[in-house]
Amino acid sequence: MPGILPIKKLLIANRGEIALRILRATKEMGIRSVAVHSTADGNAMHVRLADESVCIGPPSAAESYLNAAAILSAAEITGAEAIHPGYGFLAENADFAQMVIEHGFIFVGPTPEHIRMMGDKVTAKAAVAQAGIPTVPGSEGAITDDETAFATAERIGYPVLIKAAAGGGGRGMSVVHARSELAAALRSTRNEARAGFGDERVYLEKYLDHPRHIELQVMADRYGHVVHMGERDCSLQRRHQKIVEESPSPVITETERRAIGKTVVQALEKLGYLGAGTIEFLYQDGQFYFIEMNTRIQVEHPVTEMVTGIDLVREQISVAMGHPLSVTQDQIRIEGHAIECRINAEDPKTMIPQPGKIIAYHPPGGPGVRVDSAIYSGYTVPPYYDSLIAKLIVHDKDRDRCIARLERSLAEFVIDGIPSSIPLLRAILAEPDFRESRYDTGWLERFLAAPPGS
Amino acid sequence: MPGILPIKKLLIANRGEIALRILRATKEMGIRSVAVHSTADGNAMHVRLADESVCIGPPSAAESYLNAAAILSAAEITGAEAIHPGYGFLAENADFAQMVIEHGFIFVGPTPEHIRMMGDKVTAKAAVAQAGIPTVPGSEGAITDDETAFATAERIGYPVLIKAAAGGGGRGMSVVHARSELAAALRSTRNEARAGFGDERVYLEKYLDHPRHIELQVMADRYGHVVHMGERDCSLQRRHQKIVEESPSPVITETERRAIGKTVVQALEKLGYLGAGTIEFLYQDGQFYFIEMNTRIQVEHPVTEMVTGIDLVREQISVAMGHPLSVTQDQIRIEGHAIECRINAEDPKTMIPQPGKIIAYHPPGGPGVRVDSAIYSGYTVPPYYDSLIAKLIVHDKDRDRCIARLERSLAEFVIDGIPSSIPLLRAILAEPDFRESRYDTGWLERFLAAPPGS
Amino acid sequence: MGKLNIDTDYVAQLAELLQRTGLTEIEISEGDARVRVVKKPAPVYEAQVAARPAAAMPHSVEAEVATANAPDAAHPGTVSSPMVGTVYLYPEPGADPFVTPGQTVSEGQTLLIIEAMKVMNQIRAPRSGRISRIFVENATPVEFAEPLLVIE
Amino acid sequence: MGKLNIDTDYVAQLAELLQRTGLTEIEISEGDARVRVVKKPAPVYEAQVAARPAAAMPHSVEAEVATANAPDAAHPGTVSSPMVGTVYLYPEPGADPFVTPGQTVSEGQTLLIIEAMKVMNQIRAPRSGRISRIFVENATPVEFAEPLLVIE
Repeated sequence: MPGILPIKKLLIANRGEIALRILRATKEMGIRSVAVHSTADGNAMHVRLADESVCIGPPSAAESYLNAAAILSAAEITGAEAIHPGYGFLAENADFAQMVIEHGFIFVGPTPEHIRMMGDKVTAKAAVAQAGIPTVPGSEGAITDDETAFATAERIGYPVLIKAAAGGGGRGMSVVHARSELAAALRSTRNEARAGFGDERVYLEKYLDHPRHIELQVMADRYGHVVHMGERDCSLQRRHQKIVEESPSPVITETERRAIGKTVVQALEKLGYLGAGTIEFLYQDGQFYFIEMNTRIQVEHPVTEMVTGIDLVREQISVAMGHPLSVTQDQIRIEGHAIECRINAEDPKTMIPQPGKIIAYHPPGGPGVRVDSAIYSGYTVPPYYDSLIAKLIVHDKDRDRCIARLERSLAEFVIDGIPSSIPLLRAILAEPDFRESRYDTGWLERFLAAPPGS
Repeated sequence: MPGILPIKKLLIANRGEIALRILRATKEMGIRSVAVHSTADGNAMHVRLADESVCIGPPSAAESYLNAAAILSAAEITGAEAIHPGYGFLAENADFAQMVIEHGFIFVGPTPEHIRMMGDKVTAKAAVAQAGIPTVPGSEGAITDDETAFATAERIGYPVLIKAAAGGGGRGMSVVHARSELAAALRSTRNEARAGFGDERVYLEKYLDHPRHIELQVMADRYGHVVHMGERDCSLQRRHQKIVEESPSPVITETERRAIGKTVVQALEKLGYLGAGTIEFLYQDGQFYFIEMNTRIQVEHPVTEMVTGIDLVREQISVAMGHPLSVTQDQIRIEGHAIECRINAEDPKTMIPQPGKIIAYHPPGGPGVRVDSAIYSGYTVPPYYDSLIAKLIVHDKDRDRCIARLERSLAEFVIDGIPSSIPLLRAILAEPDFRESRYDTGWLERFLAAPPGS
Repeated sequence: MGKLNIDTDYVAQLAELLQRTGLTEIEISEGDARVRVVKKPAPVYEAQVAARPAAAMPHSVEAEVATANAPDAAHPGTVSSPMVGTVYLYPEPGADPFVTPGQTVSEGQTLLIIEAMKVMNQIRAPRSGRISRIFVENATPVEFAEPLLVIE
Repeated sequence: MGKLNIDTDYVAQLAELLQRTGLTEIEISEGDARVRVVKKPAPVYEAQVAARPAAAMPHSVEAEVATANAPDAAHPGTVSSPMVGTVYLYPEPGADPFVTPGQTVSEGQTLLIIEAMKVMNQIRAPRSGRISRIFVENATPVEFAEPLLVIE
């Protein structure tokens, strides 16, 4: 095929379960693998299973997994043709992607330009809005007079959020539920903003009080083809960390899926996107509002793999080589239901990371159960990195059966020696709110703040 | 629903991986489980995970897993409503099924009459032949004159097999490839038979010199509905023990699948069959020849589950309760390719069972990988029972990818402390004959007798 | 000081014996001569795995029974159930029990009845002695090999 | 007080016996003489897991390097690579090497060059001393923390 850049050897610039996930894809594709690792990860599963491995630095991520020069040197000395960044670390670092390309390697991901565009919230929002993706509506700029405020609020609909331009982290914001409250709220927020930040400019934005986090998985090739693979509902979050993800979302209709899917695909075709990506939305009352786009494979990609039967990492590597997408939009079907639970090495109550040695590890098996994990009996979870130690992904015909399967799998799962989030996950699954899909992005924090037993 | 006999508690009359498989189905269905076990299996995984367990006898299978009285007593004292026999042990014992029913329990399986019918090779062949299933053609009875022999051979086609009525185990048989050899072969086989068994009667049968073992999975409910779920190719056998099974068969066309499927479904509708069953065929040169019918779930059922997405054990229990089948024939689709490898606790060269203690166990994970196993690190494989310790089942888009995934999974699989058949499986997978689907039921024994390296 | 002689055959023989018997240590002394061979048992690990999943999993009837009776089950005078069934301590409702703790029984005497498959099986004393403990209650299920009572 | 004699042949014989028989300990005493040899049992579980998958899997560059250098890497005078790259022992092709085994070097003296990202990095002696060993070959890749040479 013309334009194909074959990859015979691929360097995996990551660690943990995603490094193993990429390694598995290379093995199945007949590609030789190079693992890179810090001195703390010499015994890591992906290092042991890789065809070659290179130690790139001390435990500190800044000097190892974020050390672009060491990673590129490792690619050079091993003769790898391509680098897969995984997620986190350098995955969304446009400069790194640029360096990879300039050194003559294939970067398994989008162009540096797209990474840069989506890495900045302002340019990202502007770019996708122009390409037709719905964003959170609000005032064009700072609001100085009440008339504009009334008109804007009327246009976007109540409740609205008044945000101080200089505010942040929840400060300098107030929610207005009706026109009668607007003028007073504007005055007090301006006063507060002037006193707090020395800047009285405020903006108006639509306020979402019970949004769900819904994201669309997309994949694009070099020939302008873009497909979406349905959505993932990742509303169960704590401090913006996703805990449980599912596909399809229990609140999205087939009509909504098709509509937002079409919008997103057309927008990415306009932008000329390449590779795997995720468009994240807040979803409330039947409307989607763009939050951000992730220009990489996501932690929760397996739920999409389970319902579509598509190997996303393989597809990523394949389009990076210049192959066209292996599927067209009309060949993609969402079948059954999949849920992923993230298992972290942490105290299930305080959620404080607890690295240490795993004395016994026994993952669940049987039908519809997938475990993505790089740990094993006798492995020591190092204290330097993320606390994610395993992902349990379960697939079944429908959501109820999927939850039942998840419960029996979590009950079978043995991780001993360090605490894990398994008890928390079992508690969440037992909640009627979860079983009946009544949750939004704030649910988990409310649940953790006041569990039913308290 | 009228006629539904709800099962709230089910007794699993088996051990090992199939007991765990059934247990997982009960958990997911919200049914309480009763494990029964011998004194050698007190630490077995299914015993630990069951809601209740009952020790039914000493290690000897005859006094425990084959001890119908003890199993029924266990069902009585625990208040179970149903008994699932698994495979092996009492699964195809019509008297046991009868006893189960007479004691007021639900037997998860077909009627005792069907078990009895299919348990006898002669009545089974007659029954299915009458119901329209193709059998191995041959003479109606003993052949006494050459004229009948010639006519029969002409009718069924050369090569033909002359079998002494009193022979067996490969003795008293000769293959005739052409008409010119028939008379002489008849004479010598008769003489041999008279000398060897004191009975000179011989039969004529079609000789299959390179058959594949192809079996059809069927499921039937109480309302006369029967569906088939495609075939499994289990041609890789040693001493009639299946080692590797796959679905779909690489040699069956969609047209053949539909035709034999229709034949089988119609036959079982005629017979009024209930529950899960497997019709085993020899297949050669585009023709199917009935061997036997297994009136139970099979070891290799997961490959069918992987390509159809149907949970066969759940379906078995569901139809036993009186529910109609959850799918109709036109809803069943064969998607992608699945292969199962049986991992035995045995010397990979001599294939002699090697029970003992498992020091380390780490199953493979990632996309498309399923492991059905009841072993764990620290578990001791007892010497009293079957040597099957794990089934690795892999699913992917097509056969080539499925093999690649299987290879990487087998390379990840760690079972330490006792030898296993993993090295043998890896050697089989590496063979061009396997990769190109060039194998029949004799291939594995030829391969084992003279491996390429020898 | 006398020279020490190693009888390698002797030690090898002991090693072989150790291997065959599954022992972990053999020590033989004769007069002031002493030979001791040791083979360290395999780890450690299994105990933890074995223990933990069970703890993490729902309790089984068997586990509870085992816990309750384990210390006594080891008693050499324990009479265990030869079958699965329902135990009866009385010949019929309202009657006196077959045996009571403290009672002396003679070999062959009926200790209790186990009903299995609608058949009443009389369980007889395997030896004479004094009933020191009865583990089972009337009309409750028993497993195979479950301790029934102790004859001392 | 008598002088203690060590009969090394004797101990070696016992060690060999231990090895051959798979024992972990042998103790022999005769009169007031006593000899006891012990061989610690094979590592506990994690070590086995650690060892087996690696053995079953394709060798990695790292594993091979580690095996070759492991004993010397522990030497306190070992100079390890501060980066990933390609090592050069000569300032230019055809020139004499920067250092050779047996040579005495002074602190700050260039030992070798590591090329990383097209940049030539001079690796200097952290202390004065004698080069006792060079582990790396010219124009070959090195990992982070890989032992380069030893200054004694």
